[in-house]
Amino acid sequence: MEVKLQVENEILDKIKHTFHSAEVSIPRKQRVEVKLRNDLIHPFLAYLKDTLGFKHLSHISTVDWLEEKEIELVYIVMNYDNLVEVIAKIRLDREKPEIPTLREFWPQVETYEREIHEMYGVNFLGHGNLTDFILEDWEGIPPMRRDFDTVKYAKETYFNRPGREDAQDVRTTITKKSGEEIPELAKVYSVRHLE
Amino acid sequence: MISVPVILSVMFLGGVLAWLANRFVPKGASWTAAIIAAFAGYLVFALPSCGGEYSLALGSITLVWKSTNYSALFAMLVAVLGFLGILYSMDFMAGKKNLGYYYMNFLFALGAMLGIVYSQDLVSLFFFWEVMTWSSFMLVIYSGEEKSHKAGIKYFAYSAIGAYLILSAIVILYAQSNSFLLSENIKMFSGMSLGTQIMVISFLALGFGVKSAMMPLHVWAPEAYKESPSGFTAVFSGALSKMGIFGLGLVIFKFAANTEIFGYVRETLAWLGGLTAMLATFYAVIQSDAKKLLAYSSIGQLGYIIVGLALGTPLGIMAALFLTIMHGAFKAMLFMTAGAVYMRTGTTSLNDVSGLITKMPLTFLTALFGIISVSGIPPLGGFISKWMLYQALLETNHYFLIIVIFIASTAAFLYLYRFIFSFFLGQKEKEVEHVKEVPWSMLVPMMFLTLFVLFAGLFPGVILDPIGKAMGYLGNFKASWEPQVVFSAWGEKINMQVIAGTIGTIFILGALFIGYKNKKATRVVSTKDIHTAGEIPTENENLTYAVNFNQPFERAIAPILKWSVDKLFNLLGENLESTFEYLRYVYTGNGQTYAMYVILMVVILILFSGSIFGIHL
Amino acid sequence: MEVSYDKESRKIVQAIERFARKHSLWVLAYGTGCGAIEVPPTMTSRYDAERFGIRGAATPRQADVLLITGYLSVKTLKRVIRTYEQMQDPKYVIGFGSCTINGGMYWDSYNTIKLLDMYIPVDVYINGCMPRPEAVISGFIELQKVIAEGKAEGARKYKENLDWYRANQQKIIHNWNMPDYNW
Amino acid sequence: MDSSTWIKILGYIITPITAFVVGVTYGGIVRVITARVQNRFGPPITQNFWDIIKLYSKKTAVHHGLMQHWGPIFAITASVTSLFFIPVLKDSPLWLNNSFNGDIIFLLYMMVFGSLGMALGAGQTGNPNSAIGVARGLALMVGYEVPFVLALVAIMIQFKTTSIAELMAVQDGFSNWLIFQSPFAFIAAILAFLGMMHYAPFDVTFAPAEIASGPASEFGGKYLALMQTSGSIFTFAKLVLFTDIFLGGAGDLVTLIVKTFLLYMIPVLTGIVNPRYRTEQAITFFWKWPTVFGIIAILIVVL
Repeated sequence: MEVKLQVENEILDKIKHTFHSAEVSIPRKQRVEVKLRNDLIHPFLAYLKDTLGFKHLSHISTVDWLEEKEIELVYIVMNYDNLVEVIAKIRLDREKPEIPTLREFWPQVETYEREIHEMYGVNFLGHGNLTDFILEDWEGIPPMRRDFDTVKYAKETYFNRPGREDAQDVRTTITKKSGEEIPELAKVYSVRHLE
Repeated sequence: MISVPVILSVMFLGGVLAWLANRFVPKGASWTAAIIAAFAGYLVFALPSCGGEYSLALGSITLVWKSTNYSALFAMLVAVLGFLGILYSMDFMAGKKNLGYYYMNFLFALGAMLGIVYSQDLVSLFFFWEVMTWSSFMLVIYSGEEKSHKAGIKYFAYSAIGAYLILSAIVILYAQSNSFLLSENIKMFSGMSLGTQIMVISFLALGFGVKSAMMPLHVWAPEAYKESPSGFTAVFSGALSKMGIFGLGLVIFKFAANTEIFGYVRETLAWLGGLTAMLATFYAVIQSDAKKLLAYSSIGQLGYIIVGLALGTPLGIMAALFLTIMHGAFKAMLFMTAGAVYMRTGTTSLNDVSGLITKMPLTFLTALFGIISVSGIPPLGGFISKWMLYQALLETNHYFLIIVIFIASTAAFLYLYRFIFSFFLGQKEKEVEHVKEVPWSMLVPMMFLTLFVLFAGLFPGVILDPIGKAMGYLGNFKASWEPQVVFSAWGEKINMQVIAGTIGTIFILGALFIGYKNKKATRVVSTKDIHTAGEIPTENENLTYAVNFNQPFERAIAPILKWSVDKLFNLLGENLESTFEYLRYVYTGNGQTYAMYVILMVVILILFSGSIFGIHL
Repeated sequence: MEVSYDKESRKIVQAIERFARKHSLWVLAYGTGCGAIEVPPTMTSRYDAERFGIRGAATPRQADVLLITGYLSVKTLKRVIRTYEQMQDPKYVIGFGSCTINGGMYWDSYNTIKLLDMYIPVDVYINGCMPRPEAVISGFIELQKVIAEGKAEGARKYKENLDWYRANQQKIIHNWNMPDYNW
Repeated sequence: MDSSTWIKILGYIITPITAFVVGVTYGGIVRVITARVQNRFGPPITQNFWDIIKLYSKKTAVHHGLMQHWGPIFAITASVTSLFFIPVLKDSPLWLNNSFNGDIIFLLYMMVFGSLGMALGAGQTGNPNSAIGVARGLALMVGYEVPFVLALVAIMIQFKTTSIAELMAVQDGFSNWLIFQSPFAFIAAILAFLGMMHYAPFDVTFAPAEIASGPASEFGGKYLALMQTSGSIFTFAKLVLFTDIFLGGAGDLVTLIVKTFLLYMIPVLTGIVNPRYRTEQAITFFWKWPTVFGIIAILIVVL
């Protein structure tokens, strides 16, 4: 096991050696997870790209930690030589999320950052083109934040066709009408889905 | 009694008068010039077509001026276009500096052109030829900008080469015939040795070819046309370049006709003309400046005329002379249109202006008739000349030349459509909101020429009458036509009455039953309201497809253009240009210096010829 | 221009016109949602909608039928309105799939409109998620019946109730920069 | 007025109507054939009539300016005029119309008149797709005119005439058809004809999926109907012209329809099974083999 993760461990060591404050772990093969201070994300990605050969930015993802009042940005970069992915996570203040843009590293990041700005309200400093992307003329809180009530918004904003009385919960209706039990498979699915 | 010197002195004295008028009366120059040109035009038309003879003996040289049927044709063209050009200039040039200089040179150029066509001796021909070059050069450099100086120098250098070739030919002729009279030389030409004949013909053909921008001597034309003021460009392209045609006609039918090499001369010139037509058309297709586009177009059309002349059949000459008149009309129309657009928008670049049709409807109409006429679509005048040219090519078995001409003629649609599309059609941009139609003094010449090309299409016979007489001067050519019917050598006929009647009837019926009826059920929407896949174009969004308009065709002809641009013209053109850089030390662009050279050359000529004459060569 | 249809003399002309309109439906497929994938099989060899005179049109100016294949977000709705207004009278709209009827599986989405007929007049709905090509063709035949009866007057309805439609549209499209509807 | 004048007037009325009916029916047949090749059932043969009637019956139509309004009328003028100068049937005063007052060279230019009208109309719309389509169409025209004119020149030199009626006269009898007398000219001309009809692989002008049907993209309702009408008449006119020149013309309508239909199938069947050329590829295609055939045709005549 130890032998198999040799590449990952090498990367881990290098990162630890350079960024002392980073929390680094190896969740599984070909993956290194790094938690960083906000201000280190730029030097860290520069280090990965220029020194360790992580040329490819796969994605920028965002998580809204409502309870902790933080927004997490997840940068996923990849190395084509050894196919290792490094997942760098930083946490921003939820009230005023701001981070400098990455456009000078990877030009294609413009699209990701525009989307994150629109959906989560993260402000990318120096981006220059944080205009309307998918939503046009959006007012109010960004829709992907967890305190945004999408059902309420949809009911208020759009016309709704009144449905049938019994169509509110399909599964109970089926049970009520036919007297059948909910199939095991459906239960399992719903349980897994809820968790 | 009207005679040629009267007309010439009216023009030249009028030029000086216009210059003086500009000094004392504001706007005096334009009105003086217009009146002078109108008066001279009247005199030209009043002059009997075979008469007005006047001769002047200067020592051993006798100068003879006379109007012939052939010269009357060109003189009428010059007079009409000259008057229209000056009329157009009145408002076009209003407010510009040095108007006296402009009108003086304009009238001098017109006078010199008339002098050329009326000259019956070689000395006055050469003298007026040089005056024409000099005054038109002055107008090319009129704007005084760096670019115009460059264009002017180029024009002058090529013209000088041409002039010296003509001069050499004159010297050779004089050495042989001991006379400067045109008729004497023509009479004695067939008796000269073959070497002399070849030399004289090629010198004269090249010399006149420069003025008519025959390839590969066309290099000066695009820039000179572009830089000269549009009022003069109309005359430059419409009439001044025809002086080369005038000369070529003399060379082919007066000098070469009685020699053994007649056939070779005609074949060479025909192919040169054909290639000129095709390559110039290809170059016109890739231009993005309206005046340069028209300049290349002009070169190409002159190529057709040369082909027609060189065919040497009655139909060919008729086609060439008809096209000479028509080209004078429609190219003047198009240059005037380009000038009108320039006046209102400040640019002649095809990429910058669009959607002027609603702002300048009459200018658009002129341009429309112009391009229909150039492309040879019936029922306008251009079609008849094209038809006669093809019939002449067929009857003389020029199978491959006809293909070359046809490619040129078809490819002409590409640049003509681009011209009208880029300026008048397409998106109406915000920048042209303030544009107005041009004033009446510019519209009158344009509308007059529009009506003229329509008239020429409907009644070609009326214009063919003077052309037939001119052909009589060139040789014993017989062709038949009726006012509305033109016949070919194979017995084919083209009946413009039926053609125009059919087109007109169907169009009027269509307009009444469909156009007018539909008009009630239809609405005009803005040019921004177009299919853009649901997207709404903003005010400033540029949706016009104008840049690299003819790219598909450019890609197809890229191999041809690459070969000819790189190998032939750049090599020839640039090398010649660099050679002519040295000529700049001689030709300073200063009129006085140049006038001195002219006098010097005449003196040398007299001395030279005298010495040859002295030892009885 | 409004043509009065109650004249006796126009009855034959009207019958011919309706027959021609019915048998010549040029479709502009606005492929927004998953329904776009159902249109190619409808048009090609397997189901061959051209049997009924149905064929594709390249631009809204040439089209008769606007086919909304799936959900419309606020952004696409704006384009659809624009496209609909560019079409020539008479024009028909087919709502395709559950999403256009009541939002379908996007009933709670923050960015998807639920009722298409509140924004543009819809002549025929085809339900299903997604409707198969057979259902699409059946929808077209339904539209042909509506046209034959002379009830497909969507363009007139839109023109007469333009204020109401505009109010609905502007309720969700805040930045209204559309050109005026001149029909 | 004597009877010959009435026959002439009747001819002026009956010729465009026949051309319209035949042209539109051919369009319908082409759609059926295309469908059968693609393993479909296809629309009824009358489909194109319904399409045109529907387009005429559209209550509204928009245009973007004067030239778009008049462009289709230019086109229909050109197509009907061209038709009037082509002898439709041999030796029949009813169908000859004006054919003795013009010739092939006139027709070559008359055919461009309609294209120019359409191009001006398309340019007026301000739609970039239209302008792109026009630029492509004009470039393509320069391409196919070369072999076409070579073929015509070969024939004109051979028989020393440019009149269609005289060319028809020399093709008396099956073996004298020009398709047999000068086969190379026919090959060159028919290859050019492929481009002239704008079927694939030379359909780059009106490519619907690529540039939204090019010049026609802003034409709807009555304008599109006019365009289609003029297109149908023009198709018929071109077919009759080719039949007259190469297939000996026709003495009666049935022969004419058979001949034109067979001729029409050449571009149609080529079009169904071929993909699309880019413009410059199409031009270079026309300037290669068809041109060689045309030159061979001329050389055969000359030598």
